[in-house]
This record gives sequence, structure tokens and C-alpha cells, in this order.
Amino acid sequence: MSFSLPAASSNAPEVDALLAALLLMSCAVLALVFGLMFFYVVRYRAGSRIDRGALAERTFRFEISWTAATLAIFFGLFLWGADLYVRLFEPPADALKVYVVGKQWMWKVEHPGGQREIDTLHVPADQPIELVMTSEDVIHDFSVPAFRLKRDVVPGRYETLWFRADRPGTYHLYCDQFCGTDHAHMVGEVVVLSGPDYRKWLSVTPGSETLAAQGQALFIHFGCSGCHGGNGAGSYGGPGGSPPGSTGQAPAPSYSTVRAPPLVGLYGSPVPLSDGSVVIADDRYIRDSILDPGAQIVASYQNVMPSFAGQISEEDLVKLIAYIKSLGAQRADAGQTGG
Amino acid sequence: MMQTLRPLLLVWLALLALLGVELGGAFLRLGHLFGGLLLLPAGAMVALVGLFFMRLRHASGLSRGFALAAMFWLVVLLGLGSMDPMTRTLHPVAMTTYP
Amino acid sequence: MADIHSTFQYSTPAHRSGSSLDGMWLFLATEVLFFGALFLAWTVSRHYHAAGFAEAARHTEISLGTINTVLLVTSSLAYAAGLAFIEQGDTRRLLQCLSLTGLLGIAFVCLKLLEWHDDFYEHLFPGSGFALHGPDPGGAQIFFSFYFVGTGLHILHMLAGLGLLAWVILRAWRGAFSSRSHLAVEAVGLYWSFVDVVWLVLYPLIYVVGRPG
Amino acid sequence: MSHALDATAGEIEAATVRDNRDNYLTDEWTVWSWLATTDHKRIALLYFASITFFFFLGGAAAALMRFNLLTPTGAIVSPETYNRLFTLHGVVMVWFFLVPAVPVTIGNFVTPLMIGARDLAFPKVNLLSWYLFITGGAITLWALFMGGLDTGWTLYTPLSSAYAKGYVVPVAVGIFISGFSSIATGLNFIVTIHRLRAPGMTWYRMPVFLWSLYSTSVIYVLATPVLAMTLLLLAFETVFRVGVFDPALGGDPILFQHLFWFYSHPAVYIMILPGLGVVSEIIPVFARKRLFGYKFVVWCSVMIAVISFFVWGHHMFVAGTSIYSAIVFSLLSFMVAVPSAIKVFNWIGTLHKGFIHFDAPMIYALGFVGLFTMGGLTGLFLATLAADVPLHDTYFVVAHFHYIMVGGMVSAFFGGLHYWWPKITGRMYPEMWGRVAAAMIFFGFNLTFFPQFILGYLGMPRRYHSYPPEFQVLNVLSSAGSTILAVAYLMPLFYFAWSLLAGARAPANPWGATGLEWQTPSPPPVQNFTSTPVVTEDPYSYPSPEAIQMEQAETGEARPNG
Repeated sequence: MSFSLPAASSNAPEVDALLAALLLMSCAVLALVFGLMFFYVVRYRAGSRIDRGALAERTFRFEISWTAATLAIFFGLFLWGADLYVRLFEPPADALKVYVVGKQWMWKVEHPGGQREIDTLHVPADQPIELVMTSEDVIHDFSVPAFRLKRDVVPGRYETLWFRADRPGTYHLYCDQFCGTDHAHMVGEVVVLSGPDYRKWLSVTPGSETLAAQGQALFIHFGCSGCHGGNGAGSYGGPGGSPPGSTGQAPAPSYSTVRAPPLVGLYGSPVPLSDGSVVIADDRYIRDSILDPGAQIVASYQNVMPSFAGQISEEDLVKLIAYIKSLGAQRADAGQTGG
Repeated sequence: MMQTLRPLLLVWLALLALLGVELGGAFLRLGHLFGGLLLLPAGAMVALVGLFFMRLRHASGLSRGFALAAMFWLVVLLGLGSMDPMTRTLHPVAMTTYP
Repeated sequence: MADIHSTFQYSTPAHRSGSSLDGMWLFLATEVLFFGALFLAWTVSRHYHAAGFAEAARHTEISLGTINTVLLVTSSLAYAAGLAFIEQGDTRRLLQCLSLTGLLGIAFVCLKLLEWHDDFYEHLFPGSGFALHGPDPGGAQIFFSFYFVGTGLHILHMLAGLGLLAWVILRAWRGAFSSRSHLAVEAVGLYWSFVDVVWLVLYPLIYVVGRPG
Repeated sequence: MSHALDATAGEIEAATVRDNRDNYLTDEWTVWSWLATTDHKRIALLYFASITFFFFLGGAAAALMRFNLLTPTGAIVSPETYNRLFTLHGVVMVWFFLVPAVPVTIGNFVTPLMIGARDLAFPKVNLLSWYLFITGGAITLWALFMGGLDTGWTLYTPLSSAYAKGYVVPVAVGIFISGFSSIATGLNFIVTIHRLRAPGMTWYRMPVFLWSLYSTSVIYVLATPVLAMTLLLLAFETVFRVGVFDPALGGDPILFQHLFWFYSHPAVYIMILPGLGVVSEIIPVFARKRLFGYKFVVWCSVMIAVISFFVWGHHMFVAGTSIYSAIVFSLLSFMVAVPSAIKVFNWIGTLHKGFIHFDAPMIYALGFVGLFTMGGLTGLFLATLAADVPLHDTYFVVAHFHYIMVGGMVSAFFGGLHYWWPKITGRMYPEMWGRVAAAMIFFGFNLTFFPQFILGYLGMPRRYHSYPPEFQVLNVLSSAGSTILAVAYLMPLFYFAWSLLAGARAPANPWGATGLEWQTPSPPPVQNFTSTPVVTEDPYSYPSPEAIQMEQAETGEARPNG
């Protein structure tokens, strides 16, 4: 057994330094308090004959000075802690996104390449990783002590957590928020691999379909293709007769008579809404549009789409979004080959 | 006797007038933000009832202190309590229905 | 023995009644925080669910709510007048005023129950079978959770108030109060008006603020 | 004064004559005279009996948990049982021991004595509060034993609503009812302290303990109702399966945490503020010296009570609250630590140039200062945002709050109990045993909880029924400490019982303390005082060190060195 904890992320040494400072200050204060207490208790014990002399008259000065000293130290600690904390919320743009879903009592992990794991998370060293986490039931907490990180995983919303592991190895993963009977068994491992090892792991891990491919199956399963077209090309009759980006490339149009906006090339592009505003179609916009289609209606379309809130599980939603994203990528590729 | 009853009646009339303001406001299209303004007449009504019907004007200093403390802590509860939800960046997720 | 024990600790009757009224005010302060927690829940939920709250608020009966507000405000007036009368030693007028207060209170409770009945009939109680399917049905259900908890607690407070009122009326009828000794009238009056105050806040939150949203 | 009151005073005089013969204990001996008493002293004893029961019940649950954690696999009890044990431990210890502990027992007993009053302002409300307390306790216990509850005392949604296994609603009802008991007690203390002070008892002549009780009562009265509403909303959600915290509807489970901690963080100060008051009483007495910086100490109590309402967000730094709110709450949390630190410095200042006696209450008080300082300092770790992230929800937090609650508060409670025991019972406790128990509690406590700081840093999460094998050594140390602690807590039970039967009769003022409660016989008469006392001195007006030394020189007890 050991009383030390590996520091395996870029964040860990910084937090350790802060903890060390806190520990140092605490020891100093404890030494002062216990030291004075022992000293006075022995020196001024009732039987002691030492001359007490007169009492200090102006206690006010003491009060003000130790209050001021305490305040100053506290403020410094506060700033230090807040500065480090804020950085935990600023993931680098190039972070690799890994989806984590907590449920009683396991961690389900999905990699962008479609690899799925349970209670284990493989990540490459020296690359920023952003975990996008949610829960299917109660509140959990994704905690990796070696990274000095944790974040509650809350049902009904996404929480993100980013880190840059810098030391290959295997580290404990715990659920830190009490989540029911087998809370203590909701544990796992985070495996940090060096770059080459990670690529090897990716290649040997049974390459289940990519998220996007699974999303495509769901796109048909949930009937999205009925209106948005088999390949997300939209149904004809939209503004300008045919959806942008689909002309010349889209396969046979769907026979649907319902008008729905095209999805090819949607991701990342600006979308004009019926209320005159324009939004960028990001993850959140797509998610909202699936769950609450009436909220942001694309200009010159009627809202005929039913809400899918409560019908699509969180994992499936992630896949659908991945699929719609991939449609955007296809268009970009097609544009390049065409040009 | 009329001297004591008259202010009470006047307060009652003022309360009804403020109620009228609220009722009218309910049918104006004020929007999400300005809808909250309709709480102002309610606040005035609460103050009137407290000061006149509950005689806060003539209550002991201690009683008035208690009333003020209640208001202060109510503001703390509402202010600090809504600070987090109002400033949160929320990414909602569709929940499947419960088992 | 016990009675001497508890009365003698005060130096004068005014000291005693003043302390009791202070105690009553402090109790009302706790009630403010009690309902305050509910108001916080309302504020936060409305922030997340403006659409659901607006739709739900449009399905409330503002006419009944407004009539109820008038009833309650008037009952408070009647009580305050009654207190003014007993300060002049007029027990007969006190009884008249308090009876009016009671009748108005009972009318309020009846109207409220009628409103609840309608709400149930229209399937506005949250849960499966909830009637509203607008853009934000979850928000509308949260609104009605708030509505039923808020009005339910208010009704409970009304019933407690009516009980206290009956007790005061009974004592007044037996001639227990005089111009110099009417602590119970004053203390119960504070409670009665406070229940009124709670309603004055619930009324806009339920019927008014959401509606224009 | 009115004629009617003169008559009453006459009756009182007659009663007073009898009081000289009978104290409050021997006044009447029927069961009914206890169950229907409105005497604050008897109600305090009723409370003593109830919370002692709850303390040992919660302690038994803790002992079982520590026993289970001897091995990494946790083979003694099943995970279900373990979860129920720590829920029982938390619920019972928080709401049925720590929150009421000092105010309803020692506070109830000495408040009227300290301000020179006959009783609290509302004696019947006081009795009602005890009945509410035991009713709430009975309902909660029934639920905890019949069906059990496995949500932890924090009752976070949706684990306690849609996914609840066990008796959430009865437990919530029990806590709700006992909450009214808290409110009634707080209301009583506040009005009493405002209205019933004896002539000459100005605010700045009040003992610090009363200021602490007053501050505690403010929290009782203003925070408890928020918990009541939170529990109601939770019960609504659990019963109807819909509600404001329900994520399936788009509700916010974190809102529950806000409401819960709006009560439960100030509740932490409900638990510790009376302890701070008790220690501020004990130290001057046994140092024979004026309390250093009296005004600072009393205003620190008030400041702690007020600021305690602004800091609850630090329980949620990793819960997914907004970053702005986390920063504000972190800063405010540091603010609440300042007055606590000031108090520690003032206690040490009081020791300076004193004449320190080592009676058992003083040993408890000195232990309190040390443990409270450690608990407070580790609290700073948790208030510092980035440092809280790795430590949150680990054993570090468990150790931190046990240092405050058990090391601090229970030590202060025991210290106060020893200090006022002669006044309450009219008997002296065996001094040697008191000192041994005090020392054992200090030692056993540190052995139990210090290893948990290290466990927490190493990442061991709270509420784990089993754990990775590398944590075993520290867990075994902690469990070993808990056995010592258990023995040390049981010891007073025996020697106090012995003292009741065979202890020496206590004089009115065995410690040579100032304060009105020591000027009336032990145990006090039913009316507390034979005549209304008049206060003419500041509190803790012990003679100056020079005067004491002069006196010692005259009597030849001890000679100054010159």
C-alpha cells in the first residue's frame, strides 16, 4: 500500500501544488494554535507561581490584526483555487470527444470511432479528451483521483469534463455520488495509453459500427427518413425547389409529400428561422430540434414534426447527431472532389 | 370610531385597485421578461396588508425586526438560489420515461 | 402551580401580550421562508420552462382566482375592523365582523375546491393523462405541480385559520375579550392576514404572470 | 403594577417557601408531572433522555459500518444493509441528535437561569416542541426499521423520488415534524432572550452561550421552514411520480440540492454554534479570567449565523452548477471561516495569564479547540474551488465534518454536560473518570478520523460498502479508533449514573464561576430564583491576575516569583 497518489494528468500537479499550500498553511496554523495552547496551559497552570503581571488593555489591536491577516490569506487561496477551477471548464478546441453514460450501476463509454466499453475508458496520453456525460437514471459522479478530477453526471442534461492524461497507466475510476444499492461497485478503470498503443487498441477493438453508421440505422428506424429523405436530403418542395447542397448529388428523392428541411450539409451551417433570426446548427440545435421541433422552425417550413422527447434514448440521440454530422462532412468531401 | 375604520376602508379600496391593475396586466402581451413586472402590484398589496391590516406600523420594534428579517432572508433565498440556474449553460437531454 | 409558573414570569400584562405578538410575528417569519422555498422553485422552473408555464397559466381560471382574491382581501378588512371594534370594547360588532370574516373564508375554500374539481375534470393534474401537449408539456406539468402544492398548502392554512377563527368567535361570544384584554383576537388576526398575504403572492404567480408570456 | 398581579405575586411567595424545601426534581414525582410539565428544567431532562437514546442508536449504526469496513470486500453486511445503516446514521445523528442536542438540553436548562428568568417565554410551546420531537423521531425510526431507506441523509432526487427504494415519505414526514420542534425551540429562545432578561442584564452582559443560542435560534427559525417545503415537494414527487425536480419533465434535480443545502448548510452552524458558546463559557471559568475580546466573540457568533446562509453552494462545486455561482459561493465560504478563526484566537488569548485548572470540562474544551481548528482548516480545502474537486464526496469530507460535528460538537456537548451536571442534578461526577473519558475521546477520535483525511486524498469515495484493497490499512486504523471512541462515549453513561446515586452533593457554585445560574441552589428550585436577580456586573468578571496572586500570597497558597 502506499500513501501517495499518482499524478497522471496535466491538471494533477497544479492541484497538488494548491493542496500542498493549503496543507502547509494548515500545519502552520495548527502549530501556532497547539503550540500556544500547550505553552499557556503549562505556563499558566493554576499551581504555577509565575508572575502574571497586568492584563493587556488594548485587545482591539490584536483582534483587528489577526482578522486582517486571516482575510488576506483566505483571499489569496480563493483566487488561486478559482483560477484553476475555471480552467476545468475551458476544454481545448481539438479535444477528442468521448461519450459517457452512467446508469445504475455501470459506466457505458462510446468512442467517436464506435468502440464501446463498459466500466473502462481507454484514452491516449498527451491529447486533450473531453468527456460528454449524462445519466440514464439517478445522479452519478465520474471521478478519477489520479487526474484530481470529478464531475456529477446528472440525468436530463450533459455535463462535460476535460483532461489531458500525461502518464500511461491504469487508474481507478469511481462513482462518487451515492447512486443506490451497488454504488460501491460502480467502479472501473481509466487506461491511459501512449499514442502508438492507443492506435493499436483502436485497431484491435472490435470495430462496432461507427456512431454515425448506427445513427443512420436509427434515422430510418424512427421514421426520420420519411420526411427528411432517405439520406437526409430533405423532401422536394422546399424553398428553391430542391434543397441546397443536394442538387446533382442526392440520390433519388423520397416520395414523401411532407415538406421537411434537408439535413445534408446542415451541421455547422447557419439556419434562418421563421422568426427571422439565424442560428448555427450545432449539437445543441439538432438535439433541440429533435426533442422540441416547434421551438425553432426553419424559415418557410411548417412545423409538422412531432416531438421525440421521451422516445429516443440518450445513447440513440448521440448516434443520430453523429449521423447528421457525417452528412455535413459528406457534402464537404463532395464539394472538394467536384472542384 | 370612523377615524379608525376609514383608513382600513381606504386600504381595502387601494387593494382592489391594485388587483385591477394585475388583472388588466394579465391580458396585455408583456412577454416573458416583463411579465415579472406584474409582481410589483402584488408586492404593494402585501405591503399594504402588512402595514395596515397587520398593524406593522404600530407593532413593537422587535416585531418589525422579525418582519424585516423575513424579507431579507427571503431575498437571500430567492437571489442566491436563482443565481446558479440563471447563469448556467444547460445542455438538456431527452429523458426516457421512468421504469 | 404550572399556571402561576407561566404567568408570573412576565412583569405586566402588556409585557406578556407584547411577547406573544412578537412570537407570532417570528412564527410568520418562518412561514415566509416556508413559502419562499416554493417561490424559488417557481422562479427557477419558470426560467427553464417559460413556454410550458405560459401555456399552463392560460389554462387556469383567472375569474375564480380574482373573485377569491377579492373575498380574501375583504375578509382581512372585516377582521381588522373587528379588532378595531374590540379595542373600543364593542364585543357585538367584533362578533359581527369575525362572522363575516369566517363566511368569506368559507366561500373562498368552496370556490377553491370547485376550481380544483374543474382542474381534475380537465385532466390538469400532472402525471399520465395530463391534458396539455403543447411545445413544453413537461413545463406545464411542473407548473401544475407547483399549482397544486401551492394552493393545497394555502387551503390547509385557510382551514387552520378558520379553526382559530371559530375559537376566537367562541371566546368572544362568551365575553372573554374586553378593550384591554384581547390578545387572542390580535394574534389570530395576524395569522389570518398572513394567509391572505400568501394568497396575494400566489395569485399573480398562478394566474397573472405566466399568462402574457 | 396591577392589582391582579399583586395577588399572583402573593401566591408565588407561598410557592417560593415550598421551593426552599423542594427543588425542581423532587417537587412532584408522578409520571404525569413529568410528561405534562412546562418547567424548562424538566423538559430539558426529557430531551436529555431522548437524544441520548438517539445518540447511541446512531452510534451503533456507525460502529456496524466501521466493523464492515475492516475488510475491502465488506463481508459483514450486505450492500443494501450498509446503505440503510449510513442513512440511519445520518438521519438520526443530524436531525435527532446534533441539530437539537445542546440547545434543547443544556440550552433549555440554563437559558432562563442565565438571564434570571423563571422560564422560557412560552413554556407550553416548549413542551409541545418535545412532543413534536419524539413524534417525528418515532415516525422516522419506524420507517427506518420497518422498510429502511437507502438514499443517505441528503435524500438527493431522483434517487429519493423516482428510484426510491424504501420509506421516503414516512422519513420525510418524521423529519418535517421534528423540524417544527426546532422552529418552536428557536422561537422560544429568541423571544425569551429579547423579552425576559432580568433587570440590569444588558445585551453585553449576557454570557456568550446565550449569544450563541440566539444565533442558533435565528437559523432554526429561518432555515428549517425551507427544509420543510423541500421535503413536501419531495414527498409530492415521490407519491405522484411528477414534480419540480423530475428530469423526465425537464425539471431540475439540482434545484433540490439548492433547497436542501439552503437548510442543511446553516444547519451545520446550528450544530456547532452552541458548541462554540459552551466552550466560551468553560474556558474563562477554568482559566479564572475574563473572556478575551468578549464583543468580538459575541458578534462573531451573530456573523457566523448570518453568513452561514450565504455559503450553501459549496456543497455543489462538482454538481454541475454554474461556474459564476461556484465562484461567488467559494468567496462567501471563506468569509464564514473568518469569524470562526477569530474565536479560536480569542480562546487562546483567554488562556494567556490565566490560572488554568484541569477539570474534566476544561479538558473537553481544550480538546474542542484543537479538533475544531483542524476541522475548520480542512474546511478551507473544501472551500477552495480547485482543491474541492478531487476531495469532494470522498472520505476527506467525511473526516472534515466529523472533526467539526463529533470532535467539536460532541466534545463541547460532553464538556457542557460535565460543567452543568452539578447544577442539573445536584451531584458531583467522579472527576478522575471524567478526565480519563475526555482524554480517551480525544485520542480515539483522532485515531478514527485522521486516517480518513488520507483516505480521502487517495480518492476513497464516501458511502462505499467495499473498497480497493490498498485502502485497508487506513480503514483498519480508523475502525480500531472507533472502538476506543465507542468505549469512551459509553463511560460517562456509567459514571453519570453512579453519580446520581452516590455522587457527592454539589454546592451552588462548585467551580467558583460567575453567572446567574451559579447563584441559585443546585439543583435549582422550581421557580429558579427566590427573588428576581439584578445584574450589576459584566460577564466573566473574574478578579485580575494580580488580585488573584495577591490573595494567594496572603493565604500562602502560592507565592509569585517576584
